[in-house]
Amino acid sequence: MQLQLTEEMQAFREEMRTFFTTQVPQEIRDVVLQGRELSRDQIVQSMQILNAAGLAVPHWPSEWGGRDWTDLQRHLWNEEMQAAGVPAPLMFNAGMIGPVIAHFGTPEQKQEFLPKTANCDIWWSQGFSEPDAGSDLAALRTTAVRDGDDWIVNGQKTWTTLGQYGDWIFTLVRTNPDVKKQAGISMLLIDMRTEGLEVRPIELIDGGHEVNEVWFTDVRVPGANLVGEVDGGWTIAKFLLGNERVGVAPVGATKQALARAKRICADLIAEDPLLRARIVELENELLALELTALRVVAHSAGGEPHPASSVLKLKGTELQQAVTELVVDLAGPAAFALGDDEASDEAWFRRSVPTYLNFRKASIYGGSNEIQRQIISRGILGL
Amino acid sequence: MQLQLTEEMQAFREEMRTFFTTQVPQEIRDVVLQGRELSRDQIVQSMQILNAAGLAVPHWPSEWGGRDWTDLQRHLWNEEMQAAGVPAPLMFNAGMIGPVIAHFGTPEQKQEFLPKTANCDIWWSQGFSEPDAGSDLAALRTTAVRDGDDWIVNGQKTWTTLGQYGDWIFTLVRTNPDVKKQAGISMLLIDMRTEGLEVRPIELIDGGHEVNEVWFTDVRVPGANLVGEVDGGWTIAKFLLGNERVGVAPVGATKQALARAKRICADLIAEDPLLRARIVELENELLALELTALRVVAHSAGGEPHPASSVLKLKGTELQQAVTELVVDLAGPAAFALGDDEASDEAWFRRSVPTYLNFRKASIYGGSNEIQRQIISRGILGL
Amino acid sequence: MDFTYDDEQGALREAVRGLVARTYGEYENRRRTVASDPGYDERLWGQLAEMGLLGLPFGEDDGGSGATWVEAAIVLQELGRVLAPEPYLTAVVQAGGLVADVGTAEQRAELLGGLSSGERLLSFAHASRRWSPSASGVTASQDGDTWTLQGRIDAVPQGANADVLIVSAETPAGTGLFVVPGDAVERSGHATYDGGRSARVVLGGVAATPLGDAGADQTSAIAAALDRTIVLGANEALGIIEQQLVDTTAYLKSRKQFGVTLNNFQALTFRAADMYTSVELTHSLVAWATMVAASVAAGERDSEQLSDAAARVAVQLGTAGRHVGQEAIQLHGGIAMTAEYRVGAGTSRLTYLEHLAGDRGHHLNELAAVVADHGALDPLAASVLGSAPVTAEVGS
Amino acid sequence: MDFTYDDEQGALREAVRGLVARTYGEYENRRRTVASDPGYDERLWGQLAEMGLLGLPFGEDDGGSGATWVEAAIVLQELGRVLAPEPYLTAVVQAGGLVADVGTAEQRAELLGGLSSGERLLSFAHASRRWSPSASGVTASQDGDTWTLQGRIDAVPQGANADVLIVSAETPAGTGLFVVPGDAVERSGHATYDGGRSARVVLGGVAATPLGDAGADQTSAIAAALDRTIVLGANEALGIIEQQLVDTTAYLKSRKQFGVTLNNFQALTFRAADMYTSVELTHSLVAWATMVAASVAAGERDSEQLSDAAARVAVQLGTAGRHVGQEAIQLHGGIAMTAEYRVGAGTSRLTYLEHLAGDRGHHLNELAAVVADHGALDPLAASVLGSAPVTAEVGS
Repeated sequence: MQLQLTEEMQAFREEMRTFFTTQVPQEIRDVVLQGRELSRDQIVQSMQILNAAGLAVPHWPSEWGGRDWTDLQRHLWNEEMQAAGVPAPLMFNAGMIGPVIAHFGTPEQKQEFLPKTANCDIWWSQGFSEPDAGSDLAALRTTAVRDGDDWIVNGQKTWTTLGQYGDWIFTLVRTNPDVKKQAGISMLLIDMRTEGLEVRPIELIDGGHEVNEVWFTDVRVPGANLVGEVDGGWTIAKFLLGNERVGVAPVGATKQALARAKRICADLIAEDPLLRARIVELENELLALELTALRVVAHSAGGEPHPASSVLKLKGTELQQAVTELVVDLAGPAAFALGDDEASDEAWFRRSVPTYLNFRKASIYGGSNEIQRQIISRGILGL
Repeated sequence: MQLQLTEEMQAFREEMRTFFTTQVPQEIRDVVLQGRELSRDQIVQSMQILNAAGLAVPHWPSEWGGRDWTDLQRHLWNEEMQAAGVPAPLMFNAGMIGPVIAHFGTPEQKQEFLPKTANCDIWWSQGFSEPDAGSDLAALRTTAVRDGDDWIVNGQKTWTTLGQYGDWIFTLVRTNPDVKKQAGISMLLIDMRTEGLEVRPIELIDGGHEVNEVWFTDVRVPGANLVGEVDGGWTIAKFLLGNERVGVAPVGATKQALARAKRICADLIAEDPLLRARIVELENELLALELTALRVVAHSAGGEPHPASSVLKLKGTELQQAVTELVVDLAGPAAFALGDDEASDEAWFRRSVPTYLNFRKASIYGGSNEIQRQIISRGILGL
Repeated sequence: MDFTYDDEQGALREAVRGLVARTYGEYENRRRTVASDPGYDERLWGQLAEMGLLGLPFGEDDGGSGATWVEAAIVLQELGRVLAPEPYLTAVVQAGGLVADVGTAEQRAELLGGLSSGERLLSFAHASRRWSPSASGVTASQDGDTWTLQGRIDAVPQGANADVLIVSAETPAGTGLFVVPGDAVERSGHATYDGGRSARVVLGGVAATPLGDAGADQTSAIAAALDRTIVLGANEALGIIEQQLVDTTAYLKSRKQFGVTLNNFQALTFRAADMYTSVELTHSLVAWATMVAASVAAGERDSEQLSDAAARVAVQLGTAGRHVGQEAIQLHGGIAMTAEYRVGAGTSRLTYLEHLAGDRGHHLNELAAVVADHGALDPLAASVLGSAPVTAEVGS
Repeated sequence: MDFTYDDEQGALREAVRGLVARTYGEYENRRRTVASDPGYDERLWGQLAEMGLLGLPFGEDDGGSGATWVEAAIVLQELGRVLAPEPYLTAVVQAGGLVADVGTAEQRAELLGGLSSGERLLSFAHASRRWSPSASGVTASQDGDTWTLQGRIDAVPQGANADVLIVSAETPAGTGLFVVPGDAVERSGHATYDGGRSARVVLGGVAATPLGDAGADQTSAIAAALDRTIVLGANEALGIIEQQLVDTTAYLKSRKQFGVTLNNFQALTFRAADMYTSVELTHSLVAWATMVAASVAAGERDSEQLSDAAARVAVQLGTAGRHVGQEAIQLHGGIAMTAEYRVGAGTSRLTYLEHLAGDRGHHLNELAAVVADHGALDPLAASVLGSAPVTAEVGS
């Protein structure tokens, strides 16, 4: 057991911190730290800065820009990025389709897509969920039917996050309706400018436009855009969703949000013992979560993920939500007012409730917390 | 809507309060208020005082000592009894077998048992649960087989509360193994001095002896001791358990325990804002619960029980447990010391943890809180 | 003690329920209504006036209907159930209640008459530190019989649309209340997160008429108005959480995942059962507090009892409103995140109601400060705090 | 940063696990052992001594094994897992730790040597107000080189059986520590609710030898001993909740109700998943705090960091220990209420451990008092409180 980081890892952490706080523009990081909405350009600009320094896709295979880091290094990179307010590399690119293409793609697909994906020259969207296939993803009904070498896609996807910015969409489609539902699914890469593809906004309860429906009407997709085997999409989906869940706790950003709340509302907190106790409890739980993440990354080198990694998403989102709820209470009636200057504390108060409402999604999307409990009770406890 | 009690009900409440606080000996009530253990004699003495005044079995049919009270009157009677620290009339007698015999018994059974039951001349025990039939009561395996006019009973009951004091036991037995499990059950009244019946103590985690196993080895029971129809026991069990669950929230006693804790630990509470807030929350929840009980009793006159009555047991036991937990924290390290004088605050501190441990049963026995949630979700919400 | 409605109250409930269902039974109509100014349906507001509902708690001499806060609570529950954005709580309960308590007979007749008939929308413009009843940020100056107001109020409910503002301001005596025509001030309106409307109001030396006694300290009247806003607002919240439970239950019965409807998953149905428990406990406490408010208004009980009841309701609502509002979203899953679906809007409105006139933490601290002053609470006594049973003092 | 045991630590764990399983693998043996005095198995205590485990955290010069608090923590986890009633925490960690910190070389050799060899049982006799490190209730008087003690201590762990008491007492300098032979005092032992033993000790002017510097104020040493007791006690608690989760899981898989095993009820399995979450988070925090304790003992970090870590562990354990301990009983149902079954005894012992050296509420108040003094916590920095990332200060 060792409490300290090794000197090497201390230096690595310092290097990350220095890069993130000096090389990514302050105005972009302020948007993140203040909980405002990033523009498409800001996300792309930030990712390209990271990519130029080899920091956008460190977990990819090294020939495509990966760094062969240990899990601890990846953890430090991620935490420092969050702490500095640097927008994470676009998840759909860096965390989802990139690793999939690198693992399952043809040499041509890799050559064509991976560099552009790492550099955000292509903005990828995710076409998985459907109105009747959410947690039960395998129930999806969007179809792809062979037409010569091409596929003709019909159906509807939903919850497509930032689909309004998308250039391409990776899509799970049903290619065989006659077999067990998991066995008849394939993955297609689809250019979102193709005729018959339409993106329709979904307004969320915070008033924002963050997710979309994507409709496919006789959308023609070249056969070369199939990833992996025909009817082999479920394997790819599991690979992708597995990547999504391992070791991802949004600790750094939540810590920042809490520290920020303490600073802005110092006077109020100084007067109120119950608020202080609530903050202590949150800090303590965040500490336990961060230590769990560190325990997991130190332990999972080159093998199965540590079983405790399942708690990271579950507890991480709960704490994320608890901090947004705290901020609502700190803001109190100030949330009803109009904060004109977006960077002001007043505007931060005003955004408190939309942020709180928006983050209710955290325990629903990306494998709901009910799914997480099922993974723990079945997969770990064997119940 | 009316905030005040009617004058009549105010007078009734006052009458109850006066009776309980003047006619039941202080030394018995102190045992209850201090959370000590009542002796058999104290329970019997108290019940006989109530019975002499017509206050032991007010909900029974009037010809057997009932009072034809409204639910509100019964509520006030119960709450004032708890507030005064008067031991409740023995539940097995007053709440369980008495109403069963009055409803299902033969004229001879009524004549023989009801007066003695109301006056605690017979101490009844309950023989329902078995090691493999707890929440799933109908799975019981104790058998009764005909032998001439008699029944021969073999098997084992468990969780028989205060069975060490019992004179008679009302018992669910399997009389027909060949039908659906609910359809083959009968109820027998069994003299606990019968040969072949053995009561074995179960030590609980608080060190106390409160429950027992009851073993039956070829116990001969006269046919006249069958209640209701052969194989009709499940109907009786449902009737009995239904009585048990309606409108019973231990609010009064919990309020007293909390008020007592506030008084004894006033200095500590004065220093600690978090303890104060915790007490406010408990008081508030108890108030909401008491008001719910009042809403239910005001509404259920002469009909189905109000649906909200299901929350009374669920929330009532949670709050009961929460108050015992608070007392553990108030006692702190004082719970490790030896309080010699049972009536002293020191002894109350010492008892705090055994009481806390003992009350974990409250959410398990008498229809576990999981069963209550099922009643609500299925029976009320239709899920 | 009786929690049931009499026939007239039952009829009132049915009438309101029927009326608002015609406008907002389809949730899409509510969504459309809040999307454009003034953020509510003026036709429905007129219908509420015609039915005498806007004047419910006010005396007939003042142009009101002479009912009680219990009847106003019935209206609010029904408004809550359909998330009606009409400013009943802020205009009738808060601003109207203040005028009724403080105004001269003439002011009451004019303002409450206009409010009740639907001709005048009132709003309470109160700048203060976190729900304090004392004004801060607006100052009143007197010159002879003329009062002028200077300062800024950041969030006046329906402030850009209100015909009359009841403005609180610092005076030499403490906090005074003043009547100011809405169009006499500089105001910039905006939508609040719950779909309501708020405005920043800037008072640049505007002339104002004292509400009631000129120069009196109205702090306690404001405190009472805030307390009533909590209690009556809790009735609106109760309507919301009752409906969220209904919606969630219906969804669990109809939505399929993994080949079966969601009510086959016990972990979900037990959580619905816990929502039910929260709703029922809240129902009881809110009904009780509403009766306390009516009883205080009728002069049968001390105003301290209103303050205590409001604090208790705020604590309960802060717990139960979040529990139900958050679980309703979680048990629905993604669909509840969308603006098309009403569950999320309910949670948004609950959040507003919790923070309008004093939140859980604020009142928990207040109650904690006096928790040692009483024994066991007794809702059947003349005061819930006042009569600890004698047995609380025996036995040690 | 590394949470894994090295080979030696792993071997230690296996050795202890094997040893205690031979005595307490059958829970009935534990039940029998606590039923009669001294409440633990003296043979096992001797075996622990033979293996060098009673001297683990003490220097070899003092008769110890020269290991660290991390190794002592491994022992305690294994003791917790089987609910071994041996007084390792109070004798070795608490009393022994004090002697190691404060005693003269001679005292250390004698007392820690005797403790390590199993010949002398030590106990810390500390009368104070609710976990204060300052003594109250016992007074030390000096007459030349002779000190005498007067007063009463209500609950001395294993006080009736201990060979040597380390007694805290009020002195002119503050709080002093004294060595008193166990048989020199009046003591009446009794069982505590967790199956342990405690004694009331009355000091009627007994002669006592100062531990370490005569006349020095030892308040901070006592505070450190209490903090270490929390951290190491949390390791015992961790062993308990890990085992409770194992037992609960096994029970859900084997117990049938309504014709199927309980793991068919999703509401129950999800609660088991929540228990797992509590256990894993507690594991991480306890392991970290143990490393902090070892680091402070090695002089690598300030003693304030021990105090902070202990407070954080107390807060976590107060939540997770109750969550797991209560749910373990509830998910078992009635069987867990019986003394025959170990789950309930685990919950009882958890309750003891929570309240031994400072509970959740106590430490929550302490942490709350200083919560504004730091930015975000950073467990990778030289102090968890010391280095808020620079970004905490930008961006507003």
